[in-house]
Amino acid sequence: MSVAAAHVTDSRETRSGARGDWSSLLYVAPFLLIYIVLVVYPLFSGMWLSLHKADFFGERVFVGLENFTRLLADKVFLGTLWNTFYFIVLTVPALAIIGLGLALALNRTTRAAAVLRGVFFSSSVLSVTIVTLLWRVVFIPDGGFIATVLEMFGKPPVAFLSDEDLALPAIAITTIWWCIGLPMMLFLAALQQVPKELYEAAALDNAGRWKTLWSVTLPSIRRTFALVIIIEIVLQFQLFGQAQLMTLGGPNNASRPIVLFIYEVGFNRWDIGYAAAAAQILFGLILMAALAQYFVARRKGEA
Amino acid sequence: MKRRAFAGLAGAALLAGCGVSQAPNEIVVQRFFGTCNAQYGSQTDVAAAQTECGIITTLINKFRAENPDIKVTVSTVAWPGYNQLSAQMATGDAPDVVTMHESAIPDFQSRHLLEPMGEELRAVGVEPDNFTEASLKGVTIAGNVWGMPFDTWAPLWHINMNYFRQAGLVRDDKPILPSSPEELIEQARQFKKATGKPYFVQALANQKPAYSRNLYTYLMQQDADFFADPKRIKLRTPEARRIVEMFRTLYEEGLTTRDQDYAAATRGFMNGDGGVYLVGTWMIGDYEAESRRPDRPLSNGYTVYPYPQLFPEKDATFADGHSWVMPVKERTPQQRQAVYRLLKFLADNNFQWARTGHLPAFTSVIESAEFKALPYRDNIAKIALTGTPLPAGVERRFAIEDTIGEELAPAIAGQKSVEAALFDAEHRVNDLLFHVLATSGEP
Amino acid sequence: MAELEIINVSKTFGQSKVIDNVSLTVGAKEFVVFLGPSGCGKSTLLRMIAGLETVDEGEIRIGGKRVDALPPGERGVAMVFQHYALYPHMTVRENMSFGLRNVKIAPAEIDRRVAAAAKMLEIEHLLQRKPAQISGGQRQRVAIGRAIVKEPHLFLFDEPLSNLDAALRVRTRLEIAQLHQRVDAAMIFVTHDQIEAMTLAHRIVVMNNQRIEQIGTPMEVYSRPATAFVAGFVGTPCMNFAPVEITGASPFVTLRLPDGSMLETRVDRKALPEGGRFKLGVRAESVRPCATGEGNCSGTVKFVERLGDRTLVYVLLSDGTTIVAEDAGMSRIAIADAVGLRFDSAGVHLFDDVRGYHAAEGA
Amino acid sequence: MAAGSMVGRTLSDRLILVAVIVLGIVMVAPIVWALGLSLKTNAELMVDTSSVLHAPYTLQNYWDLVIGSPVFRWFVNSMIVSLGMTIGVLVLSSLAGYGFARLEFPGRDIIFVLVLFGLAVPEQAVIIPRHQLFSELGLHNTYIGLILPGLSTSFGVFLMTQYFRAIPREVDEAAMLDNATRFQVFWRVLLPMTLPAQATLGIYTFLHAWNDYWWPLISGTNAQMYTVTVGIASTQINFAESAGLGFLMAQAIFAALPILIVYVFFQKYIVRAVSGGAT
Repeated sequence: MSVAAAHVTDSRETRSGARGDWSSLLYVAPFLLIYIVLVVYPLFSGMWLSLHKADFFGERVFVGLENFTRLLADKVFLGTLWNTFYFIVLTVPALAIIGLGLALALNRTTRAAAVLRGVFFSSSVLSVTIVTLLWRVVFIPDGGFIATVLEMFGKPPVAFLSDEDLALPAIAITTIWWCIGLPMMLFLAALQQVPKELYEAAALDNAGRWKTLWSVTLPSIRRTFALVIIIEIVLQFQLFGQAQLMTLGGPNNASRPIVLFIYEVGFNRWDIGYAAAAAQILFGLILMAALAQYFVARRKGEA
Repeated sequence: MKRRAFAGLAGAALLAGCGVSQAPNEIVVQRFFGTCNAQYGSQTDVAAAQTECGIITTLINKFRAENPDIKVTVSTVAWPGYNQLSAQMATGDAPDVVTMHESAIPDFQSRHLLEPMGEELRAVGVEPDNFTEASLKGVTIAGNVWGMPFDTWAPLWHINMNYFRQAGLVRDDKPILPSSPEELIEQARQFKKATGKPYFVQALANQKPAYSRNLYTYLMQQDADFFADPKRIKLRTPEARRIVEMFRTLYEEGLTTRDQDYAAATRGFMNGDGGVYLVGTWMIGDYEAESRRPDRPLSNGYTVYPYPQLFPEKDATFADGHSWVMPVKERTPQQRQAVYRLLKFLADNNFQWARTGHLPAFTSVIESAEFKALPYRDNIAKIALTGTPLPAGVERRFAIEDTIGEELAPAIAGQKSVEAALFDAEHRVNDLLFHVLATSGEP
Repeated sequence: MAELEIINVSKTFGQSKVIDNVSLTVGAKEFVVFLGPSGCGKSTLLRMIAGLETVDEGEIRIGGKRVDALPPGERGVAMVFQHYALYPHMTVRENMSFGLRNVKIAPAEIDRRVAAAAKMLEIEHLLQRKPAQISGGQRQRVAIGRAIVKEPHLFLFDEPLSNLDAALRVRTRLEIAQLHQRVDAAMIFVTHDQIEAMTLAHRIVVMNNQRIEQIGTPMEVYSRPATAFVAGFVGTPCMNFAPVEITGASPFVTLRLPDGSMLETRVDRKALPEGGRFKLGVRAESVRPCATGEGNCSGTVKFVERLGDRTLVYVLLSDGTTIVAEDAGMSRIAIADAVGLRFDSAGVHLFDDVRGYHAAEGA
Repeated sequence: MAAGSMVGRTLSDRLILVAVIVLGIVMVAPIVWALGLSLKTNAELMVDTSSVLHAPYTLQNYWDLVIGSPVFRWFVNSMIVSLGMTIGVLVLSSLAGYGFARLEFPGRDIIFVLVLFGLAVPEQAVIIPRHQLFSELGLHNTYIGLILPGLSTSFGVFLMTQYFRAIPREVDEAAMLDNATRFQVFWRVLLPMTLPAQATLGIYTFLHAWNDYWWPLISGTNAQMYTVTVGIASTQINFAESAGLGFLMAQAIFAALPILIVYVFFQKYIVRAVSGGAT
């Protein structure tokens, strides 16, 4: 698609050191090929599909925007939008802040710190099947871990997973527990990059611990902070397994994220046109979030 | 890095060729019921095996041993495995024979994804006339048999007789069971007063189907034709309201355990959390074993019954069954024959499977002395007659069960009005069914 | 023989011209400094020589061979970058030998050259270290070493001293001068620091606004600035400027300073274009404080800057013009003193007030 | 904090340590619980899971695992898929990141923005068409089929492009003056400088692949192709994880252990690589 265009570059650039020629495209071509085949094509195919009443096994009827009007009137779907958003608010800041806190506390060379780093990373390698199984054992009011602790203090058990107000926070806690390793590691790495001279300078200036943190450490790891936020938003937008395995989206739709909705509609109900339409809305939302993030980041970058 | 990339590429090239192809005498059996190779991986002594997993594993091992000319590949899937199966069918990579709930058959059958099996079953000596009534209903659509039934299962009342005795609810060594909603609540109160325990143990957390099955059973007992039109459910009825309100009262008064999930309830009943556990046939074996252990809440005090008839109109229990179906697929004559040999073998060993607690799918087995000799089977054998699935034309039953359960749960827990819950459930189910693409009749 | 010839070279980025018809010749073993404020095009010109920027018009020849279409590596030049541009993952030795290995020079020869360069730069003990493990000054040496080992005929330096602290800058400056003595090559050095330019260059190329303002030896540039820009850019303190009126008849002109005082010069009236407007340029060293009434004009001392060997006196004339004069190191002049100013007519320059070119000087 | 090490141990230092240790205990409790469960017989757990707290313990579940569990096979599959995906993502993202950051080709900036749009495409939006496409290409139940979708993510390209852009152009120019070809500039000079980004991206991709559930579930449907996640899900008996709980946990521990060990032993190098402080 860009061969002709590449030729233009060629004439301009051969004189320069950049030596641009058609081979420039070779660097991006492998990824672009996979991207087009596995993302762009399916995306448009999915958009087309969303305009159909379609069955998992092939039959399709064009219905225009009906799926979308149906979605906007679907209480369950609207609930999932809110749930997804709420979940991100619950998890992403917590992951970033706890991850940073742990990194700050464990950024030392002692043996204890090394062991603790391993501890905080260990949950990341468990598969979602196991994580949810463990946390159900923790949350279940009947002989569960938390209930047992509460009982020791003479308090009644709390039914986290079957309480509308607590189900999603419970999933959020599970998720934070599960995912804390990556942000912590990214922050640890960023902290190692902060030049020692900065701390020495701060120490000479008699800056206190908090002052140092605020005016030396945090500004130095700004970029990592942004990276962690982006990674986590993208990841947590796609909450699926934890909700499916811990609460099935209940009670009363209180913990069903949009991805679980898509999954259920597509694979349990085989209403793939409807599922595709919901997926397009999810795409639109993430896109808006990403663009907003991009513009905010750019403005800050320019300042 | 260079070396790494190269190794990656070489590896990738190797792996691409690593697709799985099937030998002409190989059949792929796909099933749920879990994996237990550690205990039963090499066992062929079916009679010694316990649990669903153990029995099905040893059954297939035995079949392998007896039929060395057939290569049986077992593929275990996460329960219930239909998403995976749909994906496989969509890719034309279906297994040869699969476990399927009878309630799921209409979905696949209506899309022409299953083979009719009646004639060939008959040809190998598995006579559909020998299916129990519940089983026959479960696998028959439009006069054709679309699967070989393996069992009938239904939710049951598993009863802690020790508590019942304590509550004065035992007569002639049999539990006194209610015969109306009012009586049920009365007895539950009496039970709680005497034992301090809730009457019911229920898995109400994370468990959508249980709610729906309770509703189905008691609607059927009232003879309410809630699926008169298989494309429309009717739930805004006094019958439905009566049932939900009954469960809501039980919940409100603490006459049931509240926040247990399936695992907790299963354990809870064993540990004496309450009097009656509403769960399926598959737990009979475990609880029966438990009742023979000394000094346990269930010691010498366990029995099991079908759902008691709370309404005079009809004796009915919602039931479903496991069956074996054959996805539409090109098979060598050898493979086809192998599948039916396996099905015949499974049918012949239906008694062994019935030891799990499920009811046999064959009249001859249910009437056999060896089945009757199994504990409690007398109590529940009538389910083979009274067990009722949803009407044959109803599709997407798993999704419907989930939707109803999702709406009933908050109604029973008092977070939503009964009226609103039934309205939403009805609306959502009908919306779901309305959007199921009409399929074009018979293949 | 000319090592480098730049012939009528121009370059544009989008709408704006960044190099405007520049021509320049650099001789073999010559040390030329491009001097100018930032944005004047000096770095762009250097990068065009290196091959890092394209040439839109004109020619560049190195050693007689036209190179403006060749990739950077084939031009036989070596460059030292402002931020050194060392390869952080390679050791010092690897940094220095990377370019040589790329052109398949025999390993023994590479070792010899690296050893020689390391010895010359006194970085032998650093060869196994990585750039992150050595100091800024050491990195600078490595960057120079990386250029030396290529044994080029033309070295290009792009503001290489700007990242060093003052003391190190002076030392390195000297070392670069010594290096030039030792290697058989021409050097082009880009800077905005006129002291670097004055101390290092055989010839200085002063650039402003994408063009060359003047090419000359340091003393030529200092004492005969071709334009008011050059005069103002070179030398500390900055040359005094004041608009003047030409009065007086031939043969020599008399200037009326803004405060009305008169200054006789030995500028030939005929040497000046008719009807032009001019400004006076005079360096502080050509203006001496004296008693009031004795000099050409007088004013009040606003500020005194004592430099030890001399003293700079900032004098405010009655019209508000400030003139900086130079007095002896032990000057007793104090702020608010009234002083007279005596101009050394040999040091007086006249510049075209509009276009800035040098019109005449007093000598 | 690094500052802490200079000032020496203060009271607040110790308080922080205590807080972290408490948090660490909270963190590790469920894992210890899982370990405990894996050391109990299934029958015992069926009655009461709190029996974990006391003896007897047994290695039976692990022994069962060795003799009769396909968990080894799943582990190998997961390894192949995760490593394949990680290597693939690193290679593709590095090439594309370099291309977008450094090379001139027409439409480059627009194409880059279009690739960034991919960050917003959730897997769910494309999974059904993708599944159909893979059916037509016959890629289901192959390692390639499990790996490929992971290679299409824009995140790596985004990360690498940003990283390449942050490297001063002077370095490229110095290399060009050193007679390096463009590929050499990429391969020998710039790529090694991106090691921190490579490490970050590699770990992220590996964990993501290791924990992926949905795609392997519907693409690797053959039991021979199960990954750990799908495999463990498949062993659960009829919505009853109550039976076989101990064995399930043993499988989970077994599957997680190798990666955990790798992390614990190499964490110094991993963190150093991610931070760019490589020696």
